[in-house]
Amino acid sequence: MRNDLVLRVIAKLLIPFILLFALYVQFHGDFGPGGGFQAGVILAVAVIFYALIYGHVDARKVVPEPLVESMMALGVLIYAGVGVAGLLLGGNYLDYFVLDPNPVQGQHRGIFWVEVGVATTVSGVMLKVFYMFARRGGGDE
Amino acid sequence: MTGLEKAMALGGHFTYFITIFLMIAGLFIVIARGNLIKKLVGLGIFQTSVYLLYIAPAKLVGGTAPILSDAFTVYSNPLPHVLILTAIVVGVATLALGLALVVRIREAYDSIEEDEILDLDAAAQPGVQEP
Amino acid sequence: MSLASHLPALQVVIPLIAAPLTVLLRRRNLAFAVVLAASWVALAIAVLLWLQVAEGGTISYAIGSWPPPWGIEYRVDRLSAFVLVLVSGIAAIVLPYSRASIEAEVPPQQHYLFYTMFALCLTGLLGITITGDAFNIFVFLEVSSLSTYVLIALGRDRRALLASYQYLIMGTIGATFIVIGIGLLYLMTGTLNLADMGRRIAMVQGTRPVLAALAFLTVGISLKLALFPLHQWLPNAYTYAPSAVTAFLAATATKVAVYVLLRFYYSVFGGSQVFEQLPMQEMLLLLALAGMFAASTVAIFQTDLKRLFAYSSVAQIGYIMLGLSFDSQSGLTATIVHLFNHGVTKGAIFMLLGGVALKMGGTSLARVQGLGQRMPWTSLGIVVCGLSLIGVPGTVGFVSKWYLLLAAFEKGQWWLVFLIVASSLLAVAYVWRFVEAAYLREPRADTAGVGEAPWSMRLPTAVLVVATLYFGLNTAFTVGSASNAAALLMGGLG
Amino acid sequence: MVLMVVTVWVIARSRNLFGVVILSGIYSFLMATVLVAMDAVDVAMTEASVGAGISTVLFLGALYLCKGEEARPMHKPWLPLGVSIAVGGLLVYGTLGLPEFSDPNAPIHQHVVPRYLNEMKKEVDVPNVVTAVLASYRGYDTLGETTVVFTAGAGVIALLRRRRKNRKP
Repeated sequence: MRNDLVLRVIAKLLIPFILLFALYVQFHGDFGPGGGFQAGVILAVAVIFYALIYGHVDARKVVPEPLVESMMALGVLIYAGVGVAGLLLGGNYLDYFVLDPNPVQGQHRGIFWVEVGVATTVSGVMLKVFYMFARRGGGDE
Repeated sequence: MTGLEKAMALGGHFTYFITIFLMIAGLFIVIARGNLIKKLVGLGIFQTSVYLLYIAPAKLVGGTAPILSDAFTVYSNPLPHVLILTAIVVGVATLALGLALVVRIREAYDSIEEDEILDLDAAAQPGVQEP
Repeated sequence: MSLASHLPALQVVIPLIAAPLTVLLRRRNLAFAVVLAASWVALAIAVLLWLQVAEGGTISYAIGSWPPPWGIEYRVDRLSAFVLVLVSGIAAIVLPYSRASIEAEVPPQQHYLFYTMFALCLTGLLGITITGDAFNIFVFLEVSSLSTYVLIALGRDRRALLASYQYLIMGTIGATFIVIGIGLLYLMTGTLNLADMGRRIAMVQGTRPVLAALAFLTVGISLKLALFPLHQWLPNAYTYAPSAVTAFLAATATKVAVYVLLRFYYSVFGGSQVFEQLPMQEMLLLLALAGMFAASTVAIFQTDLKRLFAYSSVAQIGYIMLGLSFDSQSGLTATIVHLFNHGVTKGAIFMLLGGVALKMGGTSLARVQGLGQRMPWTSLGIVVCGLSLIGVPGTVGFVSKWYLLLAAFEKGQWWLVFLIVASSLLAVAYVWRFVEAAYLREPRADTAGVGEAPWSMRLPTAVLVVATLYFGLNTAFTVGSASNAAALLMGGLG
Repeated sequence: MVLMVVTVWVIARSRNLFGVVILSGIYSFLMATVLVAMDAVDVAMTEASVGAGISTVLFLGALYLCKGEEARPMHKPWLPLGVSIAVGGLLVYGTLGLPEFSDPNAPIHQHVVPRYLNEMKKEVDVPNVVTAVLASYRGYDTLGETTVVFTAGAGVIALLRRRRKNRKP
């Protein structure tokens, strides 16, 4: 399957769009359906797609495993960090009002970073889980 | 109002009964089947049926999805949606972990049938225990 | 806003932040240091919270500054503060112990992940205890459950995998039942905040969905706390998990589940309501007694010590539920005291057994023959804890049994007094099995030259064993807290 | 919804695990459709991507590592059937007392939620109420949820990382 030229070309064309779509879902979540979790899943799917076409060994060169593992942890830290920022700025834990002089703006900022955290962890975990399963299969799928 | 909405409104508790059927089926698969993967499929169905239990009552006929806009005044209840989003995520996390366990079990026992594995353990008593 | 006012949030957030840090650091020594620091800080916070609550009463903390019931509330009252101290205390003691123990039982690459999971499990348990929001309980329940499954599966024996899988299935069914129960309650009251729910439920008390919710929650939580007929996952899980994990879980996980049950019964449904509308009292009483006798009897016939004491745990949960079934202040006091006391005793026993497994190469009764000569201190420790399980005066077990008996006297149920004493005799029987093997048999040749476990394991264990005796003699902290908490619950206050 | 019932029925009967997994993917899609009809667009989107996407990939991955046929059950499943039906019966009992479908006076529409719908515009000002509740009002739940995902990820690493020394068979 990996040597099929058509598939490779189509994948090359599609993957940027999937990535773009993920970003759209991420940042448009305030207005329409979507948000960090869905975006994270789509992001992971883009890479999984790549891995299915080019083999997960190649995929691991593009998105190396230590990076993925750090992403898992970083996402949670970003989220928890937003909460701590609220504490440091004099509010309660996860208080977004204090993140900006304008409380509503603070809410926006808080939600933005929180969603980034969720997307980071989710895509990291999904990818990592996929890699783990693929690797267990031994060699290439 | 779509046809489905009408059907649901007519049925009154109809959605609940569908939910309950799905739940019974899911739970049955989990308890009755010995195959470890099949059990997880059943567990998924069991959990999914609960989503309906939350989401169905949140619907208001004539309401729209809870995305504020000037064009609408009636919205369906967003809170259950939030809860179920969380529940779905938790569900898939459990599934990933369960499957990882199944893979490991398969490597250790060369089987994913619960009965076979229990037999293997019974046969291997007490020798394996002490390294 | 001073730091002190944010303690409720920090209680959970500090171990929560420690977990991803360990994954970033990846070095097991660093991971160990981070989680150790987090668990000690958590203990300090728990003690401070306990002091705050003892002085100023219930603390409510609005996360995100959203007032409840719109936002999620953290609520620390006398009961939750007490359980927080237990959970974080056990964590702070087991963690230093785990280092040497998992060295022998878990493959080295997995070590930092062990600490990650430990931190997450602690986060989950603390989160369940402190939260005042029904759905938040479920979320943190899953944090602790998922990490528990992994911790169990890290055990060396391949049966650990199956034990973990079975626990995963049972645990998830239990959690889903809890979600159904919470869902029904939410549909009837329109709120998720426990205190608010407790107030609004009065309007719909006795309706069918509320009763069904009660049933679903009871069954779901009973699965988690391994109440007698739903305990099947427990013996395997405890037997094959790494020793440090068994010690931590035995002392905390089921106890937190009991706490959740108490919370729902008394803070939401309003105590006596639970017992008036359904034959709950009879049911719990029956199950508790069945558990006490059946599990103790099964324990007598086990050939492996870890398994033996795992069944003993199921029996002890019977005592805890027995206290609950009285639905009286002294009954509840007994339940809450035993929660703590049994946690301490069982934690100590499984830590001691971890040392035995490390040195003697196993915990089967055949292996530990002559333990009294090979590891005299460890052996003595197990005997002391065994006495506590029986309920000999001077140990914590006696204190719990005493209050349980008082509660039975109060109700005038003499036959129960008799049954409690009789079930203690069964405990004598299974503890005797150990004594016989350890002191009356000659040691096996292949265990020659075996000595005590390393200091890093012995010291934390000793702390718990001493606690078993100390709290047996000085009951000011335990009984005081427990009776206050029971009074609070019976008062119907959240 | 009737289609869902049929799908589940076939899943329960079928012994070919591959078919079961594909069917459960279809089931998720059906579920997502129903959810859209109930205005839960966010949930539907998640269910579609998770249930039909990620879960199926995971199942297939696991199946690839295991064998695809289920053994014939050894004993008659009367006890599980009884338990499941008892649970279902309890739920029927419970749901019969619930407010009617789409009743605007039901407690869930009267309590707590009005603030999300009416005040949110000046408090948070994000058009998608689900996002607002998810990330702000009940942001702590979402932190917990992220932690759950993280737990699962780290757990899978712990379980599936290759060891140098293989565990005893």
